[in-house]
Amino acid sequence: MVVGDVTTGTELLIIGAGPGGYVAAIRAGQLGIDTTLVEKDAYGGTCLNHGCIPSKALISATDVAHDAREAEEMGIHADPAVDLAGMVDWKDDVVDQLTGGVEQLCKANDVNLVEGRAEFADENTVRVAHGGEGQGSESIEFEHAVVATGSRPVEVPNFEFDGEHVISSRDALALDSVPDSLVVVGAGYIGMELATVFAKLGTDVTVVEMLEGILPPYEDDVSKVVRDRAEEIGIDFFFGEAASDWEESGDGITVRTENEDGEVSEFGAEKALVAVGRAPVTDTLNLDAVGLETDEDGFLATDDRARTDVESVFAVGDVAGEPMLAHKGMKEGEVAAEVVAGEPSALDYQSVPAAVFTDPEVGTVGMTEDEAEEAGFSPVVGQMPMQASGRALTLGDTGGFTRVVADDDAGFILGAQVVAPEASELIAEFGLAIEMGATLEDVAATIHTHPTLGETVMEAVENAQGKAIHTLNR
Amino acid sequence: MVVGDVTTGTELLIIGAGPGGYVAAIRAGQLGIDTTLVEKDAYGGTCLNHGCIPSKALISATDVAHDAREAEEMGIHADPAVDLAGMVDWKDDVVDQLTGGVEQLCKANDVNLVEGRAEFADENTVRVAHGGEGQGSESIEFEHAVVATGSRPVEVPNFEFDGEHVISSRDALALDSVPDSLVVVGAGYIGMELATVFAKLGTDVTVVEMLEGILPPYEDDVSKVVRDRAEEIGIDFFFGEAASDWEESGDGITVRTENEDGEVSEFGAEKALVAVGRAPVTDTLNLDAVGLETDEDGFLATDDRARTDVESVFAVGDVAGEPMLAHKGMKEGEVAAEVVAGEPSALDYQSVPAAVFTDPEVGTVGMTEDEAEEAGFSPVVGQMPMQASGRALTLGDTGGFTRVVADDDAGFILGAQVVAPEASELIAEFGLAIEMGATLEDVAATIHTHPTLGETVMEAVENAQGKAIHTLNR
Amino acid sequence: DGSGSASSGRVFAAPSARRLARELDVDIGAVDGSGPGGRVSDTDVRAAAESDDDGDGASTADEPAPKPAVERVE
Ligand SMILES: Cc1cc2nc3c(=O)[nH]c(=O)nc-3n(C[C@H](O)[C@H](O)[C@H](O)COP(=O)(O)OP(=O)(O)OC[C@H]3O[C@@H](n4cnc5c(N)ncnc54)[C@H](O)[C@@H]3O)c2cc1C
Ligand SMILES: Cc1cc2nc3c(=O)[nH]c(=O)nc-3n(C[C@H](O)[C@H](O)[C@H](O)COP(=O)(O)OP(=O)(O)OC[C@H]3O[C@@H](n4cnc5c(N)ncnc54)[C@H](O)[C@@H]3O)c2cc1C
Repeated sequence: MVVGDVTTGTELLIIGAGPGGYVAAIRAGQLGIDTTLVEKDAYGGTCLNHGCIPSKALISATDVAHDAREAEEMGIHADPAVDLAGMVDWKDDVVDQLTGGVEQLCKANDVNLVEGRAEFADENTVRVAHGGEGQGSESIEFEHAVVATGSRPVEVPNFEFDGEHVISSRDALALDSVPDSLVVVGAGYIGMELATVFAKLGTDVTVVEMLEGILPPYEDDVSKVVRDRAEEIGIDFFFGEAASDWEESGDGITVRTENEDGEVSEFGAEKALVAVGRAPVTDTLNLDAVGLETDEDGFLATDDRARTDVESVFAVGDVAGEPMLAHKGMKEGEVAAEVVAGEPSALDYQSVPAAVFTDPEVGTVGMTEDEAEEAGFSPVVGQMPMQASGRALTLGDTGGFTRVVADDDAGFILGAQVVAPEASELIAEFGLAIEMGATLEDVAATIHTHPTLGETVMEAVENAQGKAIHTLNR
Repeated sequence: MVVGDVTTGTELLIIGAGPGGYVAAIRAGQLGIDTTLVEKDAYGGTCLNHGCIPSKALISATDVAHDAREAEEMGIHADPAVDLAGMVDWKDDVVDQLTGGVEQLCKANDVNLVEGRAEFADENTVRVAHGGEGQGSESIEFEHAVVATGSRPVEVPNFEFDGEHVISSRDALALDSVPDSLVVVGAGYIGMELATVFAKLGTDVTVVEMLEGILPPYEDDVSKVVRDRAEEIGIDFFFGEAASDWEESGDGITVRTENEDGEVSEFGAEKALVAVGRAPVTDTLNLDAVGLETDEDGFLATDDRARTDVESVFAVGDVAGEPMLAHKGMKEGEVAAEVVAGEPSALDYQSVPAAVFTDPEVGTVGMTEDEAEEAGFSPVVGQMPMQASGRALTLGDTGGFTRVVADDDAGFILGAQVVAPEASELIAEFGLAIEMGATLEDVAATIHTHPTLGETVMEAVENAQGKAIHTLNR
Repeated sequence: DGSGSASSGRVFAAPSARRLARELDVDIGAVDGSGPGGRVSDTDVRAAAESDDDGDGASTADEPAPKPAVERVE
């Protein structure tokens, strides 16, 4: 479909092959849309290369060693040796399989793949600069475009990433030896997941956080379970401490923090991992040329069809705003492609689940009790402690609970908070319940396999009804 | 509530404190019914003492050691030592916590607990013989009774359990040293779960099975995944072999089997574990006295209120027929109690999920493709291989798949077969979908957290719609 | 106005019913749900579509989906 010498044309042009972009591309290909996907680095984006997948790979691998080391109570005596370089190789293999898979799936669905960095040239053209010196560039005309350029880590002033002393999550996922000690700046989900990995690998981990607790978006009783476990495995926390600067000292560094009262503390460590949030990548796209502006945080506003203020341009994934999660981006990618194909799709989901892969995991979906109240419901809450779950006991892992929030009048399930082993999986059933408009009665009536952690879903629901079997009803 | 010298009265009399009986008792207590629960051995029944819980405890503990031993690829080098006596102590602790919990929950819900063996004396009386010599007996008059006496292992002719050479699943769960070798007679779920535990503990395991494959109720492609893994961990299978007799030889035994053609084979091992099914315990209840008869297999027939042919008598759990699973019994127990309380409850569930805790796990709910066809649906099937799941890859465990069966016309989800890590948990969402009458579209529209195994549920569903993202659509 | 659309303006209906409402151009928030708590079913949506129509409702469901032209409203 060559339009001129150096200009090609495409019906749908997608910038960025992360979960938002590649899913949009595959779905568009399935729908028979002539689709071009431009990626400057690696298929799969942050998620597959430097985010979800490598972090979860290291988490599950370190858990294998940690669980064996801690299993004396179960009659297991093990002293596993971990070779981090070997673990990282394995993790890279996992990543390669998945990114290779994404590339193949795109091709199988007839997506044109273009390697290079795209920016807008005018309302219906992007210019793509190919990687490497003298590789040239090309222009691609489009009818519709999807911006899916994702996000990058936020830098703290005075803490530019140097990959050596001050590292990002991306660097942390590719270390080839275990640091003796690590200061983690930021106790959000990325900081906590990685702090846990390194503590289990034997690193002396100190977490400094500006706010007053870990995992700030979560309720106190949820984050407390994670914090207690983190402290058990040796992580030290310092709250109300803002990282102000650092200097080299000996083999490592000294990180200075300041509290509200201006008091300075110092933390010595081999490295500092800074994980204080992520910002959208929209500044390199020449958005002006297509008539778009971002909000002050750099996000693109979209409507319920994933469309920006410019009719022909969609935005999906991290650039389209919170929650900055892969599965939210995937859904937006699907919807954008379907809308371009003229289908009656919309972002009309009731909730986006979220998981934190700490020890134990946290999984949430829908509203908390407070949020339900603010939304005008009279919420009723039910809870099941893992301590009373037969399955949790057989796993030797009984921290946490499953909680459900429902509307007291009609019984509709509004939300759930789970902090437990496999919490990331357990919220799936709640997610379906919320989308279906299921009531407490519906979930309580569903037979749940014994012995499973999923039974705590049913028990929490029955607790909200005042008729749980395996826990006392309040 | 003493009626005579030795006769007491109760509104609801429940015989057997397994999952069927104790759940009936707790729910009845909650509903304000004067309830008496008679148990001859231990609270929690087979399930908590000799079944679900101890088996799952040993499975997860041996997995901790096995996973660490097999994790070289992940950069983990471990040679865990397992002290089976220590593992069994830990398992006993788990059991004690749960059985103690059941007892407390009964008391908290005002259930009268009576220890002893009950049998019917007449239409509204049971006689309870208290344990131990000269402990006497008492009579209890009831308005309603629930029979929840469970099941016992079936014995193969010539293979009486002696706890030494020929052992039952109950004995196997309480061994204090790891046998060098074991012949497992029967490749049903109990045989396969225990064969896997012992193979992982280092026992040389041979499974002999009369039929032509393992896990007979499951589809071939499901059981093949489990069989392949079992063979990888060193289990040898011999099919079409009926155990005929055994004799002592040296330190162990020789088990003889016969095939269809009358050819005899011999298998030497330290012990034989016989697990060929379970039969209801109804022969010791003097059912005549209350006017009840069992069917030829010993089961009590019940209607959709869990009621037997005698208006005042209910039967729940294993005595009430297949599937002989704890959660089926719990549901029946709930319904029986609610019906006694005059509530409009019924056994109107669409499906009973089932799980096998082999490596990997199997989880199924609702109909297979064949069953859907027989039931008059035109089924459509969708599948997602674990090999394409990012989460399965990060767990280093990519055997198996998630499959969904739906009605092609309306899209209603009819069933699911999952063979994968956490399959027992993954079927929960399908279970809710089936009970809710959810369609493929409903599940596909529900956002699933990334990266989770639960995403394979969504992908299988989208595959059935011809629009899966992460696998090719047939 | 069924209680299926609660105080929050939230609608309780399965995704398939919500999609059908978009397809049939029905404001699902205004549909009286016949399910538990006022949950809106696809049948409720179809009924609402037919009662909104001037006689040609029967064929609505078979018409191609309207091309969404939703502008950002703010
Ligand atoms: C350590 C870590 C762990 C995480 N864990 C999870 C998790 O468990 N679950 C979860 O849901 N989320 C997780 N996330 C977040 C998740 O990675 C993001 O939400 C997701 O990657 C966003 O997808 P996206 O498609 O919007 O962007 P990205 O994945 O960031 O992809 C954007 C792509 O666009 C490309 N690109 C950018 N600009 C251009 C251009 N001008 N031209 C061409 N290509 C361009 C980039 O190279 C990149 O490949 C994690 C993130 C991190 C950092
Ligand atoms: C090794 C093994 C593993 C299993 N794993 C699972 C699993 O993972 N999931 C699952 O769902 N199921 C599993 N099962 C099956 C499960 O244990 C049974 O389905 C369940 O226990 C049945 O519950 P019940 O209440 O009917 O009977 P039981 O649990 O058998 O309880 C019956 C009780 O009645 C008592 N009793 C009997 N007669 C009398 C009498 N005359 N007077 C007083 N008391 C009496 C008994 O002592 C016993 O305590 C497993 C079984 C075994 C053997």
